[in-house]
Amino acid sequence: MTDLPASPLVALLVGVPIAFALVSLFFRTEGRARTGLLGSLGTTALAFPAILEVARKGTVIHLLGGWAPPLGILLRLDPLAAVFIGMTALVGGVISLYAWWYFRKEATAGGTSALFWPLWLFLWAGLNGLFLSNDLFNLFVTIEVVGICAVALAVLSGKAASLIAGLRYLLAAIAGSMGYLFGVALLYGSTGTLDITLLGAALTPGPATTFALIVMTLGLMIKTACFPLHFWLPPAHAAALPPVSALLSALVVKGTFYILLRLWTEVFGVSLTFAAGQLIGVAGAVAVLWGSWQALMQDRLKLIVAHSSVAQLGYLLMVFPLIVLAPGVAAESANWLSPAWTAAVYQVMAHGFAKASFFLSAGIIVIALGHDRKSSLRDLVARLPMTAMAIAVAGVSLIGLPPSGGFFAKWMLLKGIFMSEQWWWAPAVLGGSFLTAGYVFMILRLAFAPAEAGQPVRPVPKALQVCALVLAIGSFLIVLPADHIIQFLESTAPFATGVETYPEGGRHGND
Amino acid sequence: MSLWIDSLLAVLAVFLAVRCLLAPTLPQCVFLFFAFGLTLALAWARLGAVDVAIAEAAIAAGFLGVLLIDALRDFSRSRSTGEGGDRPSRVSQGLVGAGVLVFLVVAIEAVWRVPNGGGLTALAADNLPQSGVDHPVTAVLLNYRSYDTWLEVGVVLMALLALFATGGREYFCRPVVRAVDPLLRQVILLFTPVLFLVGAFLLYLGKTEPGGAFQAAVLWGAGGILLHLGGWPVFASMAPWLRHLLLTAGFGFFLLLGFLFMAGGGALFEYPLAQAGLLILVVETLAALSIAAALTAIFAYFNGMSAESAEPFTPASS
Amino acid sequence: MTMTNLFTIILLLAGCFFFLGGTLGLLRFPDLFSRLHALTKVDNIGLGLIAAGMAIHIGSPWAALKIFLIWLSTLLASSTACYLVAKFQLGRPSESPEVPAK
Amino acid sequence: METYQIYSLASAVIFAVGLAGIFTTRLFFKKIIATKIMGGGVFLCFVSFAERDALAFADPVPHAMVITGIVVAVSAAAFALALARRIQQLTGQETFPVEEE
Repeated sequence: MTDLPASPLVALLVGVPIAFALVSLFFRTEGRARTGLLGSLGTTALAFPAILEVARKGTVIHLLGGWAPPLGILLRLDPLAAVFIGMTALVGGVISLYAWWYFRKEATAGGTSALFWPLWLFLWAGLNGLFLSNDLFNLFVTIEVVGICAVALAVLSGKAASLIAGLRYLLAAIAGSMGYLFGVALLYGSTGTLDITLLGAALTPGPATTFALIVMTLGLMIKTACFPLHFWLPPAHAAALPPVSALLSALVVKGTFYILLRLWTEVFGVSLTFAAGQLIGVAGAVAVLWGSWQALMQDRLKLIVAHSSVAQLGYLLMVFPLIVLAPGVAAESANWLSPAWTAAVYQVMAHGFAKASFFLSAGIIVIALGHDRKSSLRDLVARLPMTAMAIAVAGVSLIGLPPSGGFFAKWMLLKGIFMSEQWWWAPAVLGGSFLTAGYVFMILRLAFAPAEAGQPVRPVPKALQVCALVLAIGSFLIVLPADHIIQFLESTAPFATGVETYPEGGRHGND
Repeated sequence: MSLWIDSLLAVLAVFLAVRCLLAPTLPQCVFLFFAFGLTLALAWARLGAVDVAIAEAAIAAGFLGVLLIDALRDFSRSRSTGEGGDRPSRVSQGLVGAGVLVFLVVAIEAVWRVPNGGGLTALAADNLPQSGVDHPVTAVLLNYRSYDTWLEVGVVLMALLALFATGGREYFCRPVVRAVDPLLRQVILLFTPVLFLVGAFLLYLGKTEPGGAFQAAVLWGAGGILLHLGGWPVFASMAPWLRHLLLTAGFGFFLLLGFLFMAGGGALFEYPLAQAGLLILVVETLAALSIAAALTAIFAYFNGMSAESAEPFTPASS
Repeated sequence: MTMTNLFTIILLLAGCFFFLGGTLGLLRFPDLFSRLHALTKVDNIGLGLIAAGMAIHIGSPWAALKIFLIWLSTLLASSTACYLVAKFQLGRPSESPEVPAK
Repeated sequence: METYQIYSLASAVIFAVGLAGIFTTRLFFKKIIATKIMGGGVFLCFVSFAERDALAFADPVPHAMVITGIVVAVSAAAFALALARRIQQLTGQETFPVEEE
């Protein structure tokens, strides 16, 4: 790992947003927003040379402090990390633009905007650091950075409901990271290293490894809001300010999912069993159905969208049973791995774009009508045509209708499911799509319905509507370079690799 | 004999943890938590982790303890945490109890049978001459794994911003200006320079012995907190640029230095060996200063949240 | 066993005895003021004796000076704290002395 | 039984106690303390392994990690406490509403 080409860009991805955040603190409200926006756009811009670097050289690394693992910390930018960083850059950049106009419009929240920008840049740096880190303890520090900043942003609206939801979120996050850290302690104790690559080679099966697998998986599942540990997500995401809801659901929960993916494929190979993968898959399938059903039952747009996040995250979990291979199946012969990984990556991207767009649209509706109850959606097509369009487009991607990114993700997931002959997951995928179609079409039906008389519509800046629409369209555009992205991802491990399990591994299994 | 002492300490820690969570009133809970923290500090001293013991006693038991006591002013109104709807139903308690019991059994088997990975002691010792310091823990914190330490200095600043977020705006609280006892003021005047001196001593000591930035930062922070309690507005009267400089100096300078050497062709946070000792001392000093400033500001905010504050702070919105 | 060792042991034991007494007082005394009395006076003597014992045990004058300073600052801190607690209690509007908890 | 094993066993128990504490109380204040107790267990686990791997000195890497961890955990706890206080001041609530649990 340490003989790979080094690149200073890797370190800049973390350093630059933090530098901007620190500089912004010296300004008052107006200057702070400017510096913050500048920092956001700078961070977005920085992602492109970084991705190009990976495209040219393959995986690049950065040895922090000049120390190689196991003593030092290694940052690794491989294609998978590059895709996550690129998604964060694009979605984050558009959300930043939206936030810029949002906070100018909502002038009452002057102090709020002054806190938004540094916290958002710190959060972004934490996310980039998380995607890059190859060190388990450093990952703990980055998830704490992300966790603290995310909750701080979530409570910015200052309403009692958001504070309560925020505290619930924070307590769940702290408990989750403590579970994760307990696993780190055991892994360090049993191998004397924290580096993901070295750990993967050194780990031996045993009760300590299995326990570490359980606590770390559970801890990260809490933080990713996986069913049945999703209780904190809907209230926290629904009660936050619109730009914050968007970045919480599009980006923050993906961070811990990414760690989970890395751990399962690169660290815990020795301890995993086929059944463990199936178990996670069941959690995912139930999340898809339960989350979508709950979304259908909600009365407020933001709650619908927040519950839909639980469901969409469920699809991500359904990748695990495909990646964790049955005993006797060699990774070389498992031709469904590529579709499965493609499904995971595309689901992350499609949900990132579509859900961010959805929350931004919800924010626009709240600005225009003062609330987000279902009735606010009436006659949306005439009142806010661009927002109605954004909701429709993003909704189509969430359902998974062609030719959206969501369709591509679900199609690949189904392909992987049938190729691996685990057909029992198919009903959940399809059922989830039908339920999603249910609430999206309900929203659209209302959008065309006539409005109740006497509801004044406050003007909404065009820029806000454009941001939401751009993200919605983005969830379609990501399909265009699909060939390139898949090729790019397949160029290095772990993409298209699976976790081989052995029958005797069952003795050490966790279930 | 020593095995007995260790067993006693371990049992005491578990006992205090249980009692703390079962305490009938919140003040009791806080004081048992103190005792738990100090027992842990003793355990760490027994395990040869003097740095950790100081950090635990100072930050986790000391600083957090102060915050907990301050928070009691809001929460102790409902004196009893007992029956009045606090506990979940008996059924769910039973389920939780069973679940935790299973968890406990698995956890004990795991830690009992953890293989011996050997740790990184030898590697850390071998590279000590290249680190610029002589104390291994300081070498890890400020050289081998300085990236973690850098982020951690940042986390304290983020926690302060997060605190501000709960009220919707940035706000450096003034002290509660009721008549401060003259004796208290005198004692604080006497203690503050001593604290700053001892902090500086610990910081300097960190190069060769247990001590260093975090321990120093807590002592300095304690100085700041005392001044605040004595009625001196440490932050509130400061020029905004100065307090932001104080708060960001550690995090920022750390990064600036990293960028500088990176521009020279090295990695982030890679120091040339000849200057490593000095650079580490400067970085540590600024980090300690910033952490101390953040701790003081966090305490001031907490203190100002209290309803009896002279200048009760009301959130911006809502 | 050398003479200094014996001294150390005697001083430490005496210190522990005073601490025990102070703690007993804290638990058994009926009201806040006498509890404070036990906590500050007796414990400070206990700490002083233990500090003296440790100073003799280490045997370096510098260490002894540091230990003495530690004791001194504890004395100052605890007497100030005691004074503040007592003053707060006196300043409380018309509350009869606390009834000892069972 | 080695010294470190006493403490690593205790660490597992303390972690479980903290975990149980989170579920058995509905008070914000106590839930926060329960997470701190969980953290104490985890840190004890790290430090016990450091003692096991001691040569001339104990393994400094876990020590450094625990110091970092303590500061991070205290920062998070301070934030949680501030949130809890603000909720108490705005609504008078000291526990999570029941129906949402």
